[in-house]
Amino acid sequence: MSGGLLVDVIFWLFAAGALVTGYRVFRTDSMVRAAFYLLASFAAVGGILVLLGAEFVGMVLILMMAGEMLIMAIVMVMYMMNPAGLNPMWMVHQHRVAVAAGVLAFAVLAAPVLLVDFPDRPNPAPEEATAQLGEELLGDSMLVFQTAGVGLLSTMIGVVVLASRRGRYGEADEGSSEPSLELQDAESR
Amino acid sequence: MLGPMGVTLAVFVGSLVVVLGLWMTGRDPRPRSAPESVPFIGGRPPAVHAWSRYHARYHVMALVFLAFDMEMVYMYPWAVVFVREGPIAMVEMGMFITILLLGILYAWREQVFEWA
Amino acid sequence: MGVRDALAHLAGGAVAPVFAVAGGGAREAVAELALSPSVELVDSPAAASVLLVAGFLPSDLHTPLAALHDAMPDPRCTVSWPLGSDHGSMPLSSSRLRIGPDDEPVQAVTRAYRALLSGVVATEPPIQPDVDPNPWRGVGPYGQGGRGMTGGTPYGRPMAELGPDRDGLRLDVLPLSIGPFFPRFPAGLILDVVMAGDLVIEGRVADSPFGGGEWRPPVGPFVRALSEPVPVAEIELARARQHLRWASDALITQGLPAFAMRVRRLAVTLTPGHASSVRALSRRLRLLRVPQWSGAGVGRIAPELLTGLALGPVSRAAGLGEDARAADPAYAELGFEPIVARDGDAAARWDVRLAEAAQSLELAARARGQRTGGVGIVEGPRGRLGPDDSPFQRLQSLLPDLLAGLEWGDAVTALASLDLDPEEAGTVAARPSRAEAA
Amino acid sequence: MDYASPPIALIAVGLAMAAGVYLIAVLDRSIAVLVGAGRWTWRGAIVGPIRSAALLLVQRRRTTERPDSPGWTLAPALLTGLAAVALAMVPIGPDMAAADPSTGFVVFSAAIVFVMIAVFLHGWSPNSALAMHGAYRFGAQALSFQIPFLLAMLATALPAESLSIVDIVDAQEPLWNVVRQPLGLPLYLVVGVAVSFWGPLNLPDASDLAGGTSVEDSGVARLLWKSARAAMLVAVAAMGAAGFLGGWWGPWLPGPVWMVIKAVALLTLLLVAGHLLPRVRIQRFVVIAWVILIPLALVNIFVSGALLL
Repeated sequence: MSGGLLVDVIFWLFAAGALVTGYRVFRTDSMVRAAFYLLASFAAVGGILVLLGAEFVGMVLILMMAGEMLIMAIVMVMYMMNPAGLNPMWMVHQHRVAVAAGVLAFAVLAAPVLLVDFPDRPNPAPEEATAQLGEELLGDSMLVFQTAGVGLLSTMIGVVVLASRRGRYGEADEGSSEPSLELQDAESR
Repeated sequence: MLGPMGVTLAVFVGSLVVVLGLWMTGRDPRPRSAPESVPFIGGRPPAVHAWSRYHARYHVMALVFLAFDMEMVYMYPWAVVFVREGPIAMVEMGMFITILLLGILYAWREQVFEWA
Repeated sequence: MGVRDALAHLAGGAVAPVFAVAGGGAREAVAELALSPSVELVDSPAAASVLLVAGFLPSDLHTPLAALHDAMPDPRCTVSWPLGSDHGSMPLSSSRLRIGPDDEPVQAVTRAYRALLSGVVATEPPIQPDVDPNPWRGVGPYGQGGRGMTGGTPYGRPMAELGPDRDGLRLDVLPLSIGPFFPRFPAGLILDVVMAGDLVIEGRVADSPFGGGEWRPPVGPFVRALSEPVPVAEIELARARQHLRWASDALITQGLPAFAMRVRRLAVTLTPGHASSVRALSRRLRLLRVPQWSGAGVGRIAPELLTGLALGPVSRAAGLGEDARAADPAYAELGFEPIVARDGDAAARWDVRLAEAAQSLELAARARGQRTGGVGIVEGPRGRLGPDDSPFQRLQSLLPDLLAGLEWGDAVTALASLDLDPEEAGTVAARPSRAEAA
Repeated sequence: MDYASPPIALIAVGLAMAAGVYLIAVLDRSIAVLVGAGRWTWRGAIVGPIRSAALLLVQRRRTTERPDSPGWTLAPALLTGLAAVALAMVPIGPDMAAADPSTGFVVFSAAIVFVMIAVFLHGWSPNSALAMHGAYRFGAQALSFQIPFLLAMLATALPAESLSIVDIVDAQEPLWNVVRQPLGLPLYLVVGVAVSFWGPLNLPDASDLAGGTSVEDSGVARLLWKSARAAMLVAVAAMGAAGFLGGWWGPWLPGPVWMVIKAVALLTLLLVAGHLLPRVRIQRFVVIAWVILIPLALVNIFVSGALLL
């Protein structure tokens, strides 16, 4: 991708956008906002992938993330105590340890990027990236492609078995009782 | 100078900014009183906030969608090289698609697509 | 500001967005307003500039009416259209824009709208006092009115509560009282539902506010037939017109406002000779899948629940041949046969009502002066009208188990297919006693 | 040079969207008058939309007790942006396209898939029960139509051997896709109506929810939401014309004129269907989309693929 300065500016905008929206995900009380901040963060990463020349992968990342983040928003609103953040939420456990771990992980990941001098041999941008991906799928990694299909099938069946209550053999939780939350019940049994 | 993707980004950001500018024209001096901002469900005030743990009746279908959506990632490159690769591409994608359609058939029989 | 005035002047000529409240006796007159190209009946007060208050409104609907008026954006004005009932005690009766008995309604509404936009009439301030319904500021750690995760009344309203559900998830249950002026229901119909997601867990229609006896609806041919013989031609024409009016409202509920206008125009200019065009209309609706797509299998009521309730088209759609006209010798001469369907769902009710409209027109065409028996029992368009109760009250008892388990769209379709009319409670309670029947 | 410079592209797409939205407003009112057996008046159909827009610009924007105001502001802007990106992908002539990246089809698909985020945000933000029902209903509708829509469009990429829209239209020079893949266009139109939630598949803003996600909108918010919806319908109709009706190919007339004629033809077809077909139940649509539309779209892909071998 030619363009020099403008490309750098856009890259830094995307990178800063990804970081800020990623940070906002954990600082906002509303679950829907958190999900859509995460979506903005993934879209920024998709933008960076497009800048790297992997147009297809970047756009497919953005495409896939839309559906998944909407489902995440719906499921988070369903299961979190404070769905819309009307009451301020404090969901942090041992946050000092967490902050230290976060900084440490960032340092470990960022160090090689800065210290190692990468060879400066930019190979030409692939003119038919998608076509090469297609040939790869149908050629050497055909096995990966088919096992991915079987993996997706098992995911679908597993999801239906776990999440759906009604089914061919009647209610899924027939004969099972919901575990009681109180501790003393457990000891008395 | 930035290529077609740059123009697409410019069009997206440009129209976003234009519409946000138009939205800002709707500013008004007078603050709204409490009765003027009651949500409308037919005239009576709502008893509770609408924001609640909304029971999306299609949550199992949504999860099946997550798995099935990955199939699109493989379909794009396949469609590009389909004519070049010839029948081998047809057979291979046929297997892949049949496997996934089995998942839909199973989900249909388990009434996943009806309201939970 | 020049731009704003120019826009206001330009907007003066636009189609007037009106949110119409069709009170007692005004339902047909208000619906016919929409036929004019310069008035548009909108779905929510947020889209309206003119609030049209027509007909009689019982006293306990005045507070929701004030809330409706305040929910409209500036510039807003209210036009009251008494249609014979005095609007004295109404909160909005102070507004100067009133449609008299001899004014042409469409002109009056568009004149009010144009005056509003040109600044001649000032936009009306909110009626209700500017006080928070539940005072909440300052409560809770950040003064947002709540305590803990989901406690208290954050920002003035409590949060919904958890509830068990048929698919094993304990999630929030939303109690909604879909108010007296929901655009898809007749004015005054209050639907109290408890919803989990968009599924109705419990639904109940509150008693009709028109039943207080403080109002007596205009006496139509059906109420007159309760006490005196009425020409069959007149009563059948009224029945056909009523069925077409219902079809027009139901089409708006199905998302076809333009087609509804065509049916409404036919209803306004209805003559006994239109039987064939009503049959053609019914065929075209069936061809466009109007009854089947939204009504097939929705709102099914079992025949055994309906026996003895004599709910007219609703009973006949479920397979019960009950029709008070069958016992009337005048109809026997004209070879009257009640039209019966089988499924008892919303689609069957569509077919029965449209078929009955066509049949009534044919009866009206064939009638040569026969008169109804006047025996105190009359087959109204919505079922047997008797001295003691109205179809609305008899139907109310069926609604809870009809609505339970329906998705919201199906619940609205089912209620629309039952043709509920809260004003009937006013008809029966205020039936003229024998002495003043003339 | 397969892209215009950003300012020209933005202006071109903006003008095309504005013209499309105005055309939809005029066509919709005219068809409503035709179907409703009313009297078509010059003032009503041609000048009416401009006057109604002026009213909405004068009207004050309403808010609710505790909305998510940034979300409420973002929703129409996001939907207009997505419609602009989708429209930018559609080539007017052989070398006249606002932007034609080599993966133009994937960019168009991403714009279409993001519509569910804009509509859910628009329904969730006012914190009003009817609007939220509309938002969740569109969640089910969007998750159901995404796969059939992408598969229905994917069949057009097979003969072109590329994901660039210009190549897709070029490949239709001998034979239009509507002839070569008969199942493609009807499938695309059914799901295109679902994508732009118009007419029979207008479930989020349905009349049984008293306007659904836009029940609390007034003033400039209502104007921007209605024009964003219309802009998305323009984009869907334009891409349908490019992908299935041979884009700029056509005898006698120059390319762009053919493109406009075909897009307006599809637009009129969608608008007439909007006024004749009743609303579909959401539960029926989910089942139909998964169990009938996806297999049909796959059959369409494999049959048209087999014919190419």
